[in-house]
Amino acid sequence: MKQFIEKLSSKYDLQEVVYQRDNLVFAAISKENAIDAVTYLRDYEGFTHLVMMSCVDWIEDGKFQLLYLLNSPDLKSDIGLKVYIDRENPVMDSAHHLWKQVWTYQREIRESFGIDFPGSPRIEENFVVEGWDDKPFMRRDFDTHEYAQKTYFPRGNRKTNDPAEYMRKKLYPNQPVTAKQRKDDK
Amino acid sequence: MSIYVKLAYTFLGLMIVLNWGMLMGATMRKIGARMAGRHGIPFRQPWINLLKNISTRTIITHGVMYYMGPVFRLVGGVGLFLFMPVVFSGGVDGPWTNFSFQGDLVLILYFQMFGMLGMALGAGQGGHPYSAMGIARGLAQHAAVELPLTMAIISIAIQFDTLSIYKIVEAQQGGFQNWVLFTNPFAAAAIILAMLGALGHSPFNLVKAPNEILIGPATEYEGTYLGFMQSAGAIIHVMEAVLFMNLVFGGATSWIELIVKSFLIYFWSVFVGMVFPRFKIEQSITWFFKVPLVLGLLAIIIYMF
Amino acid sequence: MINKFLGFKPDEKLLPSQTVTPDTDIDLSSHKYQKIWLGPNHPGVTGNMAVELTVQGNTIMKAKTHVGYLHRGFEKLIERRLFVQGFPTSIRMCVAEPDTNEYFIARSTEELSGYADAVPEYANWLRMLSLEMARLQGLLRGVPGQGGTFALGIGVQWGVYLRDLILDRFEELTGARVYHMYIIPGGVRGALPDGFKERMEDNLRDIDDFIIRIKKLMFHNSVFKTRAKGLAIITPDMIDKYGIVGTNARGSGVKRDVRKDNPYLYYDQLDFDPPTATDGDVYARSWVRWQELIQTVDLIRQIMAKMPDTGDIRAKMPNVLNWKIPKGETYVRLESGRGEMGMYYVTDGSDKPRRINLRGPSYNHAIAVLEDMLVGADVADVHAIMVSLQTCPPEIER
Amino acid sequence: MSELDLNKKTSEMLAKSEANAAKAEKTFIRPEDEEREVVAPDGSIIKVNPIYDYFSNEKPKEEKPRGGVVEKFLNWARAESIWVLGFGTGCGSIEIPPLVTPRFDMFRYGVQMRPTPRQSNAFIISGYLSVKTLKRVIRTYEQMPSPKYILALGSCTINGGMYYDSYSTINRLDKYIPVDVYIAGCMPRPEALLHGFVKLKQLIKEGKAEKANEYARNFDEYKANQKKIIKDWNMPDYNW
Repeated sequence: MKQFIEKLSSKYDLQEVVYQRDNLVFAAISKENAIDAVTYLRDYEGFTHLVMMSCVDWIEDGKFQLLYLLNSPDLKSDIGLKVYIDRENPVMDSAHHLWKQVWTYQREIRESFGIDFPGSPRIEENFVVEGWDDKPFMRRDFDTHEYAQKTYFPRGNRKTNDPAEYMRKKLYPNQPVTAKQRKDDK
Repeated sequence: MSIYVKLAYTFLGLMIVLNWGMLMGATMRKIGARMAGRHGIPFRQPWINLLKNISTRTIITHGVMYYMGPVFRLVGGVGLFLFMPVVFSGGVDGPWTNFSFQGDLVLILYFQMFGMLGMALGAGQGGHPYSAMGIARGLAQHAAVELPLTMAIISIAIQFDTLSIYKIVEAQQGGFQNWVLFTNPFAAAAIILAMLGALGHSPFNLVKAPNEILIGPATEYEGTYLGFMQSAGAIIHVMEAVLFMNLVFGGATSWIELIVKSFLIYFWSVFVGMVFPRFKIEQSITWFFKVPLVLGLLAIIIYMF
Repeated sequence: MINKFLGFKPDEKLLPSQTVTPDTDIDLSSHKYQKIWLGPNHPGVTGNMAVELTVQGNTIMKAKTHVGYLHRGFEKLIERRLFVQGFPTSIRMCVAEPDTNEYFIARSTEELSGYADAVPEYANWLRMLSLEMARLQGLLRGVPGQGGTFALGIGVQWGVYLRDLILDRFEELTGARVYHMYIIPGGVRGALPDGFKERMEDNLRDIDDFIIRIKKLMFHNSVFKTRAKGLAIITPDMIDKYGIVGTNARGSGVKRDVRKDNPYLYYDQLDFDPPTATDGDVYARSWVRWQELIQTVDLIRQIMAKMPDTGDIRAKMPNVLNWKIPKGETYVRLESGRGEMGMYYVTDGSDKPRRINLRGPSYNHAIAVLEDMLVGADVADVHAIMVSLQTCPPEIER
Repeated sequence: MSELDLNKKTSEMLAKSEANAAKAEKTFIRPEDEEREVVAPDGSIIKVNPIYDYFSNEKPKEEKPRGGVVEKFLNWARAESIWVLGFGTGCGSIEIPPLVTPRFDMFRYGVQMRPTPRQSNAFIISGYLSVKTLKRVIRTYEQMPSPKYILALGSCTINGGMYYDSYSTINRLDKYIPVDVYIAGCMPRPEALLHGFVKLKQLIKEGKAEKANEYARNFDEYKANQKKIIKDWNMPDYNW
C-alpha cells in the first residue's frame, strides 16, 4: 500500500497523507486533479468500488471538504481522496459518468451543503426535505435547535441539564466540587 | 304451494345463506390463523364489521354508478340464489328449490358474471387507478375461469340431456356413485380446478392483491357500500359453492348436508391458497387455458359420441 | 409449446419491456401512459418511501424513488451532542439492525482516541455475538418476507414468531428489545447471563426446524419458482458500476463479504464461507439469504463455543462527560444483513464529533439500482423486487 | 379537425404547460398539478385545475353522535372492530409485524389492518414525523371516514423525544391533528400497543373518542398550524 501511495503522489501531488490503518489511507488532492485521479484509480489501479462520497464543512478555514472513498476488491484496501473547495463559490466537477450512484450523492450534497455539480442529472430535485427555504441544513452556521424552536411548537416544560452538573447533583450531592472538575468543565 | 309461501321460504333461505356465508368466512380465517399458530379473529367478527361499516358517519359517493356497483354485486349474489335449487327436497316445487326452471343453468352462468360487471362500473367511476387495474385483472381472469367451466357444464348438460340444475341434481340422487364426480370425471376435474379461480383465493386472488394494488376494485368503497359488498361476498361465496355442489357433488337433501358440502368445497380453495403464492395475471390465465380447458374439451368430446 | 400453439403469450419482440430503456423519454400528454404512485401509504413498499411509476398497461416505463419521509437529520444532531449523548441517538439510524450503528460509533471513537487495542477479548466476542444475533433476526424477517411479497404469508408468520424469540434473548443480554445500546465505546454493557447459551441453543434448534420448513414452502414451490426465476436480474458487471454489495452481489456470483475481505473483531477465527449463487435473479438472492440463515445459526454456535466463559467486559475509558478526541477521521465498515455498511467519522479535537456519515447499502440499491431495474418490469413485481434488493429507507436518508 | 391542427394545438399546449412548470418552480406546485388546458383526443380543449377539480374542497362538517342506546350499541360495534391503516410512518412500525403474528395476536381483540384509508378508522402514528410525512399523514387522515381515531406512539409525538431539536421533525403532534391515545416509550413494546388498543376501546365505548368532530370544529386553527410548517402547500385545504 505504501509504495502504491508514493507512486500515486508522484503522479498527482498528494498532501497530508494519513495512514489511518494499514489498509485505509486518507490523502488530499487538488480540485483540478480530483476527477482525473479518481478515473485513473478506477480504470488502472483496480479501485473499482466507490464506497461513498461525503462532505465536511470546515467553516473556520472557509472550506468544504469533499471525500471520494474508493475500495479495491483485489488489494482489499481503501483510499479516501479529499478535495478542498472554496466555501464562497462551492462548485465541483460532476463525476456521475463514472458510477451510476454518484448522481444520488451529488444530489444529496447539493441539497444539504449547497455545493453545485454542473451537469449532474436531476441535481435540482430535492432529496430529503420538501419546500426548504432556509440555508442548506448541514452547514455549520445553520442552528437546527434555533430553527426547531421557532418553527415547531416546543412543549414549555421541557428542560435540558448540563450532564456533568446534573450527575454531580444527583449522585454526589454532598461532595465539594474539586478544582480538577472545575477545570474539566471549562 | 302459493307464491307468498314460496317467497317467505326464499327470504328465509337467503337469510340462512347470508349468515352461513359470514360464519364460513370467519371459520376460514380462523383456520388460516391456526396454520400460522395464531388464535385468530372471534367468530362474531364479520357481523360486528358489518355493523361498524353501517355505522360509519362519513359516506362519500363518486356518482350513480359508484353507488350501483355494490348493489349490482348483491343482485348477482341474490340472483344466484333465486334461480338455483338450494336444498333438494319435496319435489320440483319444494320449499328450497326457489325459482329454478328449465334452462336456469344459462341464467346462473350469466349471474356469475353479473357481480363482476357491476364492480367494473363502480370501480370505473371510483376513479382510483388501482381499482381500475384490479377490475381489469378481475375481468380477464373471470373470462379465463368461465371458459373451462362452461366446457364442463356443456359436457354435463350433454350427459344428462338437460339445462335445468334441478334435473341434474335429481339425476345424481341415490348414492354417491351417481355423482358427476364419478360418472363424468373429466368435467368434474375441470370444474374442481376452475373452482379455485371462481372462489378467488390465492393463487388466483390477484384481483385484490393488497401489496400490489391495495385491495383492487373495493379501494374507494367505505361505510355502507363496503357493508353491502361484504354481505354480497358472503352470499356469493356460499352460492358458488352450492352451484359446484349441485353440478358435481350430487346436491344436498338437507341444510346440514348443504352446510357440510359447501364448507368442504370452500375449504378446498382456502387449503390450496394457504400454501401457494399468487400468480401474475398472464400466468393465471395461461394456467386456466392449459389444464382445466383441456380437461373440459376432453369431457365434451367423450360425451359427444 | 402449448402457449405458442394457443398463442396466449405475446411475441417477445412485441413486448414493450424489450424496447424500453431507463432513458426512454415519456410523453405524458399523449394518452398512452399513466402515472401511479406506490407509497408512502401503501402496504407494498418497504417502509416509508415512495416509488413514482409511469406505466403502460402493466409494464413500467419509468420509475423514480422518493425518499426523505423518515429524515431526522441525525448527522446534524450528532454535531451538537457529546460523544456519549450522540450514542443513543445515532443508533436509531437503522431500525432493522441497530447493532451495526452501535459498533460503528464505538469502534470509530476507540480508534480515533487510541483505545483500539484496549477492548478486552471477552467484550469483542460479545460484540460478535450481538452482531450475529442482529443479522439472524434480520434474516428471519427477510427470508420469508420474500415469499410474503408473493402472498405466501404463512412463512412470514413463522419467521416473525422466531424473531421474537431472538429478541427475547436480546432482552436477556442487553435489557432492550429493539434498540439495545449494548456495544459502548470501550467494550460492552453487560456480561452473558447464566444459562444464556442453553436457552439460545433451544431457539436455534427451533430455527433449524424452521429452515427446513421454509425450504419446502418457498424453494420447492412451483408457483414461487414461476414468479421469482428470471426476475430482476443483476449481472456481474453491474456490481461495481452501481456499487452493489452484500447478498445482492453474492446472488450474482461475486463474492463480496467484509467479514472475509477486511476481517474485523475475531471473524478470522471462525470458519465459514459466504454462500453465492450464479443466476442473480430474485430466486437466487433469496436462496443465498436462505443459506446465509443456516450459516448465521452455525456462526452463533461457533461463537458460543469459542468465546471465553468470563472476562472483562469494558476497558478503562476516560470520563465521558468531558471526553475530548484529537483531530482525525476514519472509516469503519462491517457486513450487515443487507451488505457492506460503514461510517465516516470526523473529529476536530473538541468534545463533540465534527461529522458522521453513514453508508448504507440501500443508498445504492433503493435508488440507482431500483430505478433502472423496475423499467420494463411488471407492476405486480415491484414489491418483490424492492424486498429482494433489501431496500431500507431509514439508512438512505438518516 | 385535421391531424396538422391537432399537432399544432398540442405543441401550443405543451409550451403553455412548460411555462406553467417554470412558474411552478416558485409556487412548489408540480407541473402536472398546475392549472392548464389540455387537448382531448378529439381535439377539443379542456381547462383543468387538478388540485381543485379532482378533490372536494369544502370544510369538514361536524357529525353529531346520535346519542342514546343506539349510539351506545354502535359504539360497542366500533370498539369491537378497529381497522388500522397499514401506514408505517416511523421506526415504531417495526413493532407492527409482531402484532399480527402468533406472539402478540391483535386479531383476538378485533383489531385488523386495512390497506386503504377509505376503509380504516384507526391510524397509528408510529413515532417521529418529518414534515414531509406529516403532509401525507394529514392528507390520509382527512380521507379516513369519521369516526376516526389516532394512536400516537413514542416520545417523539409527545414532545419531540430525542429529536426535539431536529430541523426536520415536528415536536407536538396534537398541534396538527387531534390524538386520541398516546403510547409512550421509545419504541413502545407490542404489549404497550395492545394496552393502547384496549384503552382506545374504553374511550370509544364511553363515547369520548370524538376527535374527528374536534378536528372539524377547530379546523381553521389546525390548518393554520399545518400551513405554518408545510412550506410547499400544493394540496387542497381539505380532501375527502
